[in-house]
Amino acid sequence: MINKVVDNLAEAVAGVTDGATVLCSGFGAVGEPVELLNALLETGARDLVCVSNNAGTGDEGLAGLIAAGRVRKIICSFPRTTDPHCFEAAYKAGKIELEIVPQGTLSERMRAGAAGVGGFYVKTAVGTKLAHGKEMREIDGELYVLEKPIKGDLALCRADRADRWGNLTYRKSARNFNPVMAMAATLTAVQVREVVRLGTLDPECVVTPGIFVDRVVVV
Amino acid sequence: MINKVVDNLAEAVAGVTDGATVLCSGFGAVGEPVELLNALLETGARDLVCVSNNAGTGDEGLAGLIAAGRVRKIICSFPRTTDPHCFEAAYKAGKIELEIVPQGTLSERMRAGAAGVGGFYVKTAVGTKLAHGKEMREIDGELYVLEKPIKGDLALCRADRADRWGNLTYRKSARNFNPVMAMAATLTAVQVREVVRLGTLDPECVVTPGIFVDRVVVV
Amino acid sequence: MKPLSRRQMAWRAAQDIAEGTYVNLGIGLPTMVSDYIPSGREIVFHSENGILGMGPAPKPGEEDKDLINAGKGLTTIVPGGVFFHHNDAFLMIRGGHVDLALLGAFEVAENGDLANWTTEDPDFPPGVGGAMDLAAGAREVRVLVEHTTKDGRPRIRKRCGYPLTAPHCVKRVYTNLAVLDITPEGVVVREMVEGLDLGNLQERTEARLRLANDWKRLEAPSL
Amino acid sequence: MKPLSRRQMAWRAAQDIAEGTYVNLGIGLPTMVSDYIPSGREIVFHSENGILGMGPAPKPGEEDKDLINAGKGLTTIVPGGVFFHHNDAFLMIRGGHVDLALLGAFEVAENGDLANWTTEDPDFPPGVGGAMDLAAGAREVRVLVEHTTKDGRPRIRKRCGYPLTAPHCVKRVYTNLAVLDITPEGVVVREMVEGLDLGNLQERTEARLRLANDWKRLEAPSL
Repeated sequence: MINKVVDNLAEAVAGVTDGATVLCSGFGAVGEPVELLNALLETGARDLVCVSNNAGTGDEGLAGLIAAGRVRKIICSFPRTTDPHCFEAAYKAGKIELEIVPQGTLSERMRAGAAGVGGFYVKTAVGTKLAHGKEMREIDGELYVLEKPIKGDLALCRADRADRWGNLTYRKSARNFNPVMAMAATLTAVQVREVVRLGTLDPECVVTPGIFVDRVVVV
Repeated sequence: MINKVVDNLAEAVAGVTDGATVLCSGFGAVGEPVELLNALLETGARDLVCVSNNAGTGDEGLAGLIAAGRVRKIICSFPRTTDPHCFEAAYKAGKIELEIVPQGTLSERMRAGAAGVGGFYVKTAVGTKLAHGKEMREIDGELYVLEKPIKGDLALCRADRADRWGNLTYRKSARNFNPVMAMAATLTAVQVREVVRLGTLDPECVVTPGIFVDRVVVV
Repeated sequence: MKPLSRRQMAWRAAQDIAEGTYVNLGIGLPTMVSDYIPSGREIVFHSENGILGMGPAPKPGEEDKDLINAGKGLTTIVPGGVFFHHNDAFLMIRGGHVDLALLGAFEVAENGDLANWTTEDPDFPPGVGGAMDLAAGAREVRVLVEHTTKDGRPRIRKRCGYPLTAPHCVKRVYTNLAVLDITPEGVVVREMVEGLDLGNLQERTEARLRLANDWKRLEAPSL
Repeated sequence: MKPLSRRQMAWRAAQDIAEGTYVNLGIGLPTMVSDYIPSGREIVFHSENGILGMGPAPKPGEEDKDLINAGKGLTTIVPGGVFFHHNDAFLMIRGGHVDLALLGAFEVAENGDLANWTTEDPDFPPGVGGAMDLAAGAREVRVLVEHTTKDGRPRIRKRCGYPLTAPHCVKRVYTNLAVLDITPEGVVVREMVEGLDLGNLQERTEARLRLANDWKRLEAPSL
């Protein structure tokens, strides 16, 4: 019997290694898998590259990992969101590397990683310093910049409901980066509010099919 | 008041011009907007480039357009599906140009057209005759082929339910190419089984948001 | 001279949005635009975090912490509103499906260049969010901005001094003094507040201005 | 010699599919594999037209014309099955999320090259469908094919004569005579039907064969 539901948070993040690239979902604190990120802190993993829209809110979750010095580099679109003091302290102390990526390009790079796309051309950032050093190409008279895929070793996501096959639904704007990050990592762990019996979720309304999900934990 | 619901099929396809690129949804006959395609035939538009997974089933819909000599070229993955006699006759008579594209690449090229992606690299078709003449690139030690976006002047789609804003839901495997084609055209017309009051469709379960849809007609 | 208040600037920008437009409002001043859409006019507001049909801020007691806007403030959806994921939200932006982005700015140049993401202040880490995606992708970009900085330096310039968000993207600028169109022939004044003439306005503007033949007084109700 | 029937070939391929595998079955013979999954073993079947958790053909009276498989035959879904659109279906294939594709073939070469989409018959327009996406994208590709053509020409060749679907993609081949692994050291015989030795099998095979030390008899129940 396929059963992706694990007993606790420690099991959900087991096996992550130092230096891993971790896709950390959420838009600010909404949709952020805070408890999974806290569990990742407890594993002791370090030298992490975290990919996230922001760089942590308050003291828990991604912020806690940064405060503990576990994050070598963060790839994000907007580090300063509500209460970013952990990131700001690390940044000012020169203890964290920052790569700024336009938000849609960040999402699309992860989708490319998920979709077997080796690179793609967009107009976003053309003519700006965020395109410096990137390859440009003229297509039908317009300039595009070449962007490369991002793949995670681990994705940490948060959903509303799941079944034992890992099918997921979300709640309102807490969906945000969760579906694209769930697709884009070798190992995807998801914290959910509730696990329901297989066959309960409407097959027309599942947002993330279980094929993308490896571990589910109820929080 | 926004109201994308039109009174009849003729209104739904009004304005299409000779030489237009038309995205014709469906996988075989399932999800095929047969009545919209019949209405397109009645407009008299000719010299069309049709993009579709197959090349028409039976005598109606896309098959009818081909039989009437309205389709200059078809871009598809698999022309011969259930009862393809209209296409086969046109093909043997040398009256239709055929471009074969792998099914996933066909879908992804339309998504690129919808997403402002100017081109993308995939491994599909590398080392085969379908990559002949296409630009190749080595990325991280593997060969990829450059694929270009497809944009339609018109997309003809079929959905289950809609509201007056053009939000759409589908039914089972009749979803297939409809969501990606609805996104990828300048003008998108959709035939639906039922129009419901705004606010009736579950905002978590709408598959195609109305932003992609221009005209809705009940069939 | 009667400069518009920030609320009046938002009101003025709102009047130009036609029914049925899909609009993304930037963080800050542009967010206020939704308060001033003429009643009965249906506009669909898009939020980069996966919402179409965003409504007003929730009433007390109706807040939902899972329903926020791009500025991370609590929001609502209207009937017909839908949720989707970030990748679809930006497909809508990058692919030109969002008809109009109304954005804030540090500077706008006479060629339409926009600078609104960083002042390169060494004390703050930079952040771009969705600014470049919107500036490069939305079908039309309009800007709401005070005509000058607090210390009187012009924000409508010959060339932007701050790093660009996107080149050649801005079509119209709403300031507290004027409504300006960025055209191939330069910056055209469509409206000016009472008490200003072209000379006065030019003194507050680095870009070269031309007065439209059919220019009007820029007026707004008390708000 | 006791060659396997087509049903027995499907049965043999089914035995190797581990619980929890996400599998795409090609049109024709591979589709029959789903009938022979050992009972109690949960396998998730993927269909290119937007289904995960595809079930058996519908019982009479339960047919739904909107629910078809890649071969356009009527099908069903099992509890846990879900629907999605074509683009996500092929993201799953191209991105390596589908663990296993079991495909038919015209020819397989000793280097793993696969030819299964066109014989270049001038009487028929070509069609590729999802064959190239699956061959290039699935995490593992296995082939089910008769060992030779009806007139006795080998299908396991040194190089494919027909146009390739993808190079270097096939890992295992199930024929009516043998189970073969494509390895960096060449084609290794894992199983052969009773009455064959390596010499007999080599006569029916263009590719150079090596016999695995632990090779076994290829056996299947009567079906």
